[in-house]
Parts: sequence; structure tokens; C-alpha cells
Amino acid sequence: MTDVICPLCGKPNPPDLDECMYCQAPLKTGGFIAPPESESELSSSPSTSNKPGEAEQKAPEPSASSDLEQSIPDWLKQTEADFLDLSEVKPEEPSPAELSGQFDSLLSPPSTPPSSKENAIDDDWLASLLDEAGVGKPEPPSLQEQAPEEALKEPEPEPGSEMYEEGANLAVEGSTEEEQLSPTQPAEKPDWLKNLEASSTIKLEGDLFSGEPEPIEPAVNEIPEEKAQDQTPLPDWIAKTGSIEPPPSPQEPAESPIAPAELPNWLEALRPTETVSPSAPVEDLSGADIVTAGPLVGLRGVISAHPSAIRPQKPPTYSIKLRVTDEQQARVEMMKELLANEEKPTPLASRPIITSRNIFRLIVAVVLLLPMVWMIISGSQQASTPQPGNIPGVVDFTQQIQKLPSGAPVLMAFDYEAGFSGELNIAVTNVLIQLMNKSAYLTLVATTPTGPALAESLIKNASSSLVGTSGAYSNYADLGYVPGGTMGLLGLAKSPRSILPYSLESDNVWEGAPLNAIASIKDFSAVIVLTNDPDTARIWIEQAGPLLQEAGTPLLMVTSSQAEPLIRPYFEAKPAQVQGLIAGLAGGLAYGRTVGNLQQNGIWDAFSVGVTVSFLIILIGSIAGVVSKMLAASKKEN
Amino acid sequence: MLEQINQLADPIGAIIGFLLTIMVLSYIIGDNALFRLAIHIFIGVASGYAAALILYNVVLFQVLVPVIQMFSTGKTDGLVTYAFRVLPAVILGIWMLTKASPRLARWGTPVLAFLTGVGAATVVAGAVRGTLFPQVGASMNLLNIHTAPAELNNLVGWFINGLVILVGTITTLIYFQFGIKSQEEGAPVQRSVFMEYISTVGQGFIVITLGVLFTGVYIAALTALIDRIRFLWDTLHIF
Amino acid sequence: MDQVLSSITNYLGVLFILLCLGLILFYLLSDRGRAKLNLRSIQAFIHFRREVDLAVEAGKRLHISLGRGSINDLQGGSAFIGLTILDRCARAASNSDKPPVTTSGEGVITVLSQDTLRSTYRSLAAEERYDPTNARMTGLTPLAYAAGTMPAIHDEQISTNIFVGHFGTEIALLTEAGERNQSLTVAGSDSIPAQAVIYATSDEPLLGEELYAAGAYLGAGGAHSASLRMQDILRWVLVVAIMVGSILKLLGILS
Amino acid sequence: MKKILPITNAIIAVISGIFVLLGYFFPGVFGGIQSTLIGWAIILAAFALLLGIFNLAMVHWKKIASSKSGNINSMVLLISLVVTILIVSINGPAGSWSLWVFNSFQVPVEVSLLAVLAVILVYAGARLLAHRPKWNTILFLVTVLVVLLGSAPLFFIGEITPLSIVRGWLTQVPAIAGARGLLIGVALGTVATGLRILIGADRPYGG
Repeated sequence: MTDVICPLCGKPNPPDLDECMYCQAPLKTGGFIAPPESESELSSSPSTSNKPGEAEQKAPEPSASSDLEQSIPDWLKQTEADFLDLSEVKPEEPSPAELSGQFDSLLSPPSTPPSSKENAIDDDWLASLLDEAGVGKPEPPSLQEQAPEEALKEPEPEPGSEMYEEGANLAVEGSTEEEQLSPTQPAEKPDWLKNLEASSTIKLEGDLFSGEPEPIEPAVNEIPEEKAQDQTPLPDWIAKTGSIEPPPSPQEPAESPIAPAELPNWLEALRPTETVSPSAPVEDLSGADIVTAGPLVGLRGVISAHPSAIRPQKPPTYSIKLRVTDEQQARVEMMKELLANEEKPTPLASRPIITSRNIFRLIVAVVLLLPMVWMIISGSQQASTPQPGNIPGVVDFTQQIQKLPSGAPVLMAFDYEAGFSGELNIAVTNVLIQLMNKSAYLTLVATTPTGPALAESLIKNASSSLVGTSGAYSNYADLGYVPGGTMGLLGLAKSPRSILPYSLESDNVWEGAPLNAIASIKDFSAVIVLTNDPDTARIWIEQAGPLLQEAGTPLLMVTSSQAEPLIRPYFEAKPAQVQGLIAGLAGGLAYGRTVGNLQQNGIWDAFSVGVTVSFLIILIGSIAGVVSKMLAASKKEN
Repeated sequence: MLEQINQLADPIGAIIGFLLTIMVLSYIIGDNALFRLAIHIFIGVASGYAAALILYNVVLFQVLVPVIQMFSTGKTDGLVTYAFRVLPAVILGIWMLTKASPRLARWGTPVLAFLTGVGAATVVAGAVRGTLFPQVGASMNLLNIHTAPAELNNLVGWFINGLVILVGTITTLIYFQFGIKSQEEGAPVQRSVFMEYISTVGQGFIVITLGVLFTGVYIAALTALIDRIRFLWDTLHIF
Repeated sequence: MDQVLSSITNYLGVLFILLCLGLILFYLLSDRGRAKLNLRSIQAFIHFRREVDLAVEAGKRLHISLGRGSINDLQGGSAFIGLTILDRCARAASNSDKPPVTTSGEGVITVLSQDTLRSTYRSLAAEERYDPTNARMTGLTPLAYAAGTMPAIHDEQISTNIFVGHFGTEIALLTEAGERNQSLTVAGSDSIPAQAVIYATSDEPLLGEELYAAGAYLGAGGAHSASLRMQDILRWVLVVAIMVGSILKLLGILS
Repeated sequence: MKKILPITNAIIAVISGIFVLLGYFFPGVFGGIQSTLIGWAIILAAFALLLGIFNLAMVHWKKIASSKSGNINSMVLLISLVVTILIVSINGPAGSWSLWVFNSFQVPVEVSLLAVLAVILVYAGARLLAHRPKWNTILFLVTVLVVLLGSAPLFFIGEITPLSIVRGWLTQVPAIAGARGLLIGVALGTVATGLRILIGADRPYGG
């Protein structure tokens, strides 16, 4: 990837910089259509690929622009851009006269304010200009075509010649008006200066879109034509502009007095060039070299560029030609599309509540819901509940719990969201009941904020449904939430007491038995993770797993069916990284059987009918969709 | 009085749950005001609970309580550890709160830089130690002759499955290859035929995986739907 | 024995990371004069670039959702990618009159997205366009985040939704909202179940590693393409390692 | 200052990252520093979360202030936020009132949102082929249908054994293969992303 040439100071910059490292000018234009580095990288994008000719069109651009940009003082760039801005935003306004007037106005002192502004604003408009990809970029090459045309040979002769023709078209009005209008410029200045400051907020697209489409028409028509064949007839609005006579302003004397005072000497030196014939840029160049000393250091070559700027008949011509680059063509095509879409009534504008989609969605919902509702209401028990033996992991889980000595400390991580309680609560409640029957000391932690509440309510439920015990189960400590995700978990694995020093009841549980014997997570008799998120499960396996394997502490998991396929590999792995696994509703019910809890009151039947119905919906829906598409296609053919 | 409220609380909670469930399920028909209301209540409650919980677990238990205990019990031996492990974090935390004001925001950036650096390191280490090595190791172990079953018919199945997983893993990995040998200017960018075949196989495996996972997700959601129906019916039963 | 094994793993890990680092730096520094990197075309990115520009032309909003992955987790990676994309989008839409709106479900990511927006605008010298409420936190729990993002999709005249970051399966709610709003949804997540959902529900899914290539595809700078080259090389290193390892184990040379 | 601050930020990020990384691989030498830094980061994450809450509140407060549509909802949100924070702070996260709020407001809505997801997903599955008529869509749907049939006894038909065998094979062989490929790929991408930050090339902290 080649360096990015700063459009402002022309120095090369590494491609990944946003700002020029020398002058802090933004290097990247808005829009994806032509960010320099992305172009070189993304060979497949529609904006950059295709056209093989593009290569030689693009190649000379950056370097050429850089030389020139170097040689153009800011204020001049600014005014030209501003002129372009004007003529783009509202095509009716700028007459060639007005323009050339503007350039003249640059020669009169009051045009210094732009350059004398403090940097912040300066950056601001430059940036905004560069942002408006259509405006900022394209000029330099044109200037190049302009000034030392004979000196550096441009690869595109057509634009050049064409430009001269167009130049001819406007030359007459341009020159004549220029003479009479040049004095009135001061009056115009505030107007274009305002616009200049505003240029960062004026948005071409915005205007086009919010406003009526008329002004766009020319732009839209103009460019594609040029794309098609280079010979372009002038857009009518420009022809119009030629004839517009801007009214001479009344305040002219008010501002003119200051004019003669601060004329820089180099400008004096330039006066003659107005009379000099256009075909003598060489002399100007030589002149430029001398002028470099003085207030305008670093503006060497100003003069060489200058004649092109002040030559009255030129600006209108290149201003027309210039605004056609690939970017703009792409943008204009887009605009065309948008306009085309505008003409059609867009569905987005008037979104009806009842669309075929909504109806289809509604039918799907009803078809899915009704049978399940019926199963729940009837509390049907027809479908055979899953057997522990058929579901790998369940039996291992039970055995691991059975192995636990009575009163052993068990770490339970409630890492599932409340949304999955419908799926997981059956399994979790059964696990809790089994642990309570072994009067295990439950240490509850959570890496999700909803965990602690889930844990508390589930323990209350489980202990209430516990057979043969009265009152709530108190043999547990709820340590609450571990903030910090992976890092929190790592800290927890290494030293739980420093991460979670107190229980949610704010007592220091680590002082008393059995937790006082626990230094690290591996000292627990078992670690049970309840989660719906495979990533959380993986973090547990990765961060805590190694520690647990060292001590041979079993890591058991209760997961949602959505995480099962990703956790099962760890269970199947040799050596197993997860020693027991209960997954989803089926796992929960199967586990229920192992602890003698058989009640399922219609859930399993609803589940099985739900699965059957959704199978049919997907199958029929897909077939119907394909068929309807085929029919539509055949209709089109006919 | 409080007992009465407590007794009332459960049925009231059930009714609230009932109404909220209906309001949310109404999104199936279309986006509507009831749904909006329900989710805004929900966002407030969920975020509020999380915020309070974190205040409890971090600000209270890790920052305040230790200090209070130290000075109440007079045991200041933990002071040094506290000064190293907690105090700087608290200072940084307060410093980071400057992010709340647009004017001061820039000054809080160093703290975020610190967080980002630590996070990036954790991410890298976790990915290498936690995912890359275990997964690659597991893939290698698929065809470990020492773990092969003894019986011949099982052996065949074991070998074929192992081979399939191996091929699947490798082709999936290769499918993601991004770079392509640079061709002459203007030529359409495409992979070599060999690569095309391999990545098509890989794509097949990816799609099957996604299909399996999609079903898992769907089943989880379906279970939730059943749970809601169950809940609505039970709540109706209460009254 | 275990300790020896773990120390070996540690050294291997360091070696691996150094290899990655070396490759990235090599490509980053040697990238200047090299021929451009040809990338296989990924439909999602092609459409994405186009849609972003269309949105700018149409004066509509881009909505970038960065997920809820904490940067302290493995999920941080995808969140960082999300921030890179946010930067690209903010630049692309810098001359649109509707600045992009960002939603996220985690504190650090929210603050980082604000910083990214601010620094992007600053680099474009348009800092006055920065509005902190355009980078929002919409909820703290995953579903609260999704629920909070749905109204934004429905109400903010969104033309394109970009969901890049760590999402769970709740992303289906977001893609559905986008679909009902008839706006384009480009989605990618590091969570594989989420990818399954994305594959079925989003217009332009980004699968697996493709998400992490976003930077290089959207021209976020040399480092991104350098790291992409690194990924491509290490991919083959791992493939070879797996093959050789399994052959050795099949032959019983390695136990 | 304009220049210095970003550089300092980058240096901070890189150095802290390197220490933590070394701590992972050389716990003996750098373990102490690593765990300290991680401890800080955990506390900081909590502060960041509070910042997030603040941002959430501000966004909705502004909505209320500029009386746009939906400001009633915003008001409801703010009220429920404040009330919940108060209840949980006073009563404690495990207190009976906090649990009541949690169980009557949060749980129903979360489960219901997931229930809505079921309809969304089955609808998406039904129209996927019409949307994307490709070979891999068909493979996707076939997998979904097979796994679906295998995961529960069909109503009126009962368990279809061969299907559940196929399902078992699909979930334990090709699915594992694909998942491994995806996981390794994601890990590679994650490493790349992390390293870009550790060398200071990516600066998401706006440096």
C-alpha cells in the first residue's frame, strides 16, 4: 500500500494515519467510495473493482494534486472550493461573472480574513471541504491541465481540448462581465464568506433530499452522459447562468476604501499578468521563484498556479469539467437510484399494519401456539418422558453428586439469565433438591447480575418442596455477583475470598466452617455451573478448569439446549473437561427421574407437539416460498 | 400490616407478571404501545437491579466494609494490602467518572486505556490458552491410537468419526482464508479451484453446525414459550 | 508432571503469541512498497459499504450496535472490532446530516464508543457534531439491552443496522426489529449460537472469523491488513499442526 | 498537550497489557502484578457499569426534556430504574422485596421476550429458503428439520429412533467439527485484535 499524500501540504504520510503528520489536515474523505487505503485493499468492492481503465485514471492524481496543492495558498484553494460549493449547492446562483469577481476579490485586501482566522476554524473548513468528496478532491488535476499545460503532459487530452471549447462558449460573457463587475466584489464577499464558514454544515445530500428534486436533475443528467462519451454539451442551467446579470451592490464604497492600503507586493507584481496572454505561464513560474522570500514563505509556485486562477475566462470552464470523478459518478448513480425510488411510493413511507408478512407471521404464531395451549390446558401426559440413560451426561452428573460426602462444600455458579429460567429451572431445582438431601454446603456465586436473585428464589422454592424438612434451607452462603467477567472469574478461581469477601447478608462467611478450609476454587468438593451461554461455560472451563483438574474436583454443568452442542465436546473430550452435563428441558426431565421427581404436567407433551408443529411450519413454509417464487418468475417471463 | 402486604405481594406479583407477559407477547402481532411500556419498565428494573447489586458487591463489600472493619476492630494489618489492591482502583474509578461530563471526558481516557490494555491481554491469553490450544489438542487426540476402542466394528466407527471431525475442522478453518494470490490487474478476484472445493466442504460443515445450533436456540425459545403458556394458565387458575 | 506440562504449555503460548506479534509487525512495516492485498469477496462487506453510502446520500441514519461484551472477557475482541467499524461509519457518514447512532449493553463499551465517536469527529475537525447521547447504553442485562435497542431501530429513521460485537441469541429480536422496519441488517457476533440465529434472520450475516476481518475490508489501516495476513498464515500453521499431531498419535508415536 | 495525551494513553494501555499477559504465562514472576492489575480492573469495570447507568438515565432524561414521542415510556423507565435501585439498596439484593420485584417484573418479561423469539425463529426458518435460495440454505434447513425431529418424540408418532440416531451423529460429529473450526477461527481473530491493541495500533480509547 503506497503512502497517502496530504492534500494540504503534499507531504507523504503512512496510510493508516487519519491526519497529516506534518500539518494535521484530515487525510481521509467521507464516504467509503474512495478512502485511499481501502481502495488499494478492497479489490472486490463494487466501488473500486471493475473498470480496468481506472488504474491509469487514478495513478497520476495524488502526486499531481500534491505538487499543485503545495503550490496553492490556502485562501486560494478555499475560494475555488467555495465557488464549487456554491455552484453545487444551488446551481442557479453562481454566474461566471460572480466567480471571476470572487477571484478578483482575492486580490483586494479584505480577502485576507480567511487566512488570518485561527487554526481551529481553518481546519474546520478545510476538513469540511475535503469531506465533501465531490468538492475538495477533483480540482487539483484540473489546475494542472490548466496552468503549465505544455510543461507536464496530461494523460487525458480530451478533457483538455473539450475544456477549451467550453471555455470558448463562456469566454465572451465571462470576460465582459468580469471587467464591469470586479469593483462590486467587496459587496459580494460577506455573502460567499458566510457560505464559506457554513460550508462545513451545508450537506449536499441533505439538501438534495430534503429539498425538491429539480436542482438535482442537471447533476444527475450531466455526469452519466460524460461517463458515456466524453463530449459533453453544457448543462442548460450553466448556459442560463451565463446570461444572469448580478445587480451591482450599493455598499460598494463602504468597503472599498481599505482596499489599496494592504496590497502585498507579490500581488502588485501580478497585476501585469492580466494583460499577458494565457500562453505564457513559463515567465510566471520564473517570477514565482523570486517572490518566495517575504511573508509568503513556503508558497513557492504560487504564481505559476496563479494565472490560471485570475485568468477571467477559465474558472467557469474547469469548474464544470472538474466535478466528474469516479466517486461522484458513483454517488450520482446512487442519487439517481434514490430519485427513481422516490418516484415510486416507498413501502417505508406508508407502512400498513396488515401486510402479507404480518398475516403470515400471525398464522405461524397461531398454528404454533394453539396445540401447545391445548396440551397445557388438558395437562396431557401421553408422550413418554426422556430416560436418563438415553441422554449422555445425565447419569454421570447424578453419580458425581452421589459421590459427594455429606455436608461437603459445593460451589454453584448461577450464570444464566432470567429468560432461561423456564428451561433450566426444572433441572436446577432437581439438582438443588438432591444436594439438599445430601445437606451439602452450597456456596452461590454469579457472573451475571441476575444470578443472585435467581439463586435465592430457586433455593427458597427447592427447600419448600423438600420432603421431610420444615422451614427454609439455611446451609448455604450467597456470595453474590462477580464483576469483571473473565478476570473476575480468574480471580475467583485463584482466591475466592479476596474477590467475594462477604455474603450478600454482609457476614464474613470465610471465617467459619466449612469455607475457612477453602483457599482456592479447587478446594470445593464440586463446582456446578448453571448457564445458558456457551461463552460463559467456556470461560469457566478455560479459567477454572485447569485448577480443578489438578485437584480432581469435578466440574458439572447444567446448560440450556442452545449451549449444549458447544459444551458437549468438552464432556466427550478425553480426558473430559466437564464431568457431568444436563442440557435443556429433556435433560432436566430425565434428571428429575433420577431423583424420583416425575411430575411434568403437560410441559413435555406441549414440547413434543410444539416440535412437531414447528417442523411442519418450516417444511411447508419453505416449500410454499419456493413454489410462489417459481410462479412469480414464470409470470415475469410471460 | 406488613404481613398483609406480604400476603398480598404474591398474588399482586402474579397479576403483574400476567399482564407484562401478555404485553410482551403482543409484539408477535406487531410493535405496539403496550409492548413499549412493558419493555421500558423491564429495562428500568433490570438495569436498576444490576446497578444496585454491583454497588453492593464492589463498592460496599470490597471498598467500604474492609475500611470500616479495620478501624472498628483496630486490626490494621490488612491496611497495606488494601492500599495496594483496592485504593488505586477506587481512585482510578473516581477518575474515570470524569467521563460522565462531556467537558472533562478527555481526562478520563488514561483509565480506559488501562482497562483496554488489561482487557486485551486477557483476551489474547484466554484465546491462546483457553481456546486455541485445547481445541487443537482435542483435534489431535481424535485419532489417538491409545484411546481407540478394542472391538473392530467400534474401531471402524471411531476412525471414521474421528476422520470426519478432523476433515471438518481443517476445511472449516481453510474456508475462512481471506488473502488470495494477487492476480494481474483487472482480473476478477477468486480462489484457486482446489481452494474452492475445500472451502465448499468447510462451508457445508459450518452450515450443519449452524443448523444444529439454530435448532438448539429454537428449542430453548420454544421451552420459554411453553413456560409462559403454563404460567398464564396457572395464574388464571389462581383466580 | 502436571507442572512440567503446564510450563511447556506456557512457553508454547508465549512462542505462539510472539510468532503472531512478529508476523503482524513484519507485514505492518514491510507493507509499504508491497503489492496490494487481494481479499476474497465477502458479500456482507460489499453490501455494507454500499448501504452506508446510500444511507449518507439518503440522509438517513446508520445504527451501529456494539453488543454487550465486556472488554474484560474473551468477547472483548468482537467489541473492539465493533468500535473499528463505528469509526469507519462515522467517517463515512461525516457529511450526512444524520450522524450515526450507537447502542451498546455494557458500560465500558458505551464509554469507549463515545470516545471513538469524539476522536473520529475531532480528526475530521467536526467536533461540534459530536453528541454523547448518540452513543447510548440501552440496558444492562442481555435481554434488557436488546429490548432497549428495539425502539431505537423502530423510531430513528434507520436505513442500515450494523450489529457487530458480542451478542447472544437475543440478537434475533434486533434483526427482527430491523426486518419489520424494512432496514438492512448486517450482523456478526463471536458467539456461535448467535451466528446460527444471525444466519437465519439477518440480511447479511458475518460468520465466524469474517467479523474480525472487518477492519481490513473496510480499510481501517495497515495494522488490520497486516493482522489479517498473520491470521492467514497461522491458519495453515494450525492446520499442519493438527494433521501432523493426529498422524503421530494415530501411529502411537505421541501418546 | 494535544499530542502528548494520546501517546501517554497508548503507553499506559501497552504496558498494563504486557504485564498482565506476562502474568498469564509466567505466573511465578509476574503473577503478583497481574492479579493486582486484574483486581483493579474488576473494580473499574463496576465503576464503568455505573457510568453506563448514568448514560442510560441521561439519554431518557433528555427524551423527557425535549418532549418527543415516547417520553412517557422514558419517564416510566426512569421511575422504575430509581425505585428498583432504592428497593434493592435498602432491602439488599437477596431481600424478599428485591426478590419480589425481580420475580414479578424482570423474570416474566425476560421469559416472554424469549418466547417471542420462538415465533420469530420459526417464522425466519419458514421463509429462509424463499429469501436465500442456495444449496447451503437447503442443507441448513435439512439439518434443522432432522435435529428438530430427533430432539423430541413426535406427537401421535412417538420417538423415531433412526432420526434420533442421525441427530446424535449430526450433533456429535459434523457439528463438533464445524464448531471447532469456528472456535479456532474466532480465537485467531481475537488474538489478532488483542495484539493490535497491545502494539498500540488500535486505540479504541480514542487516543
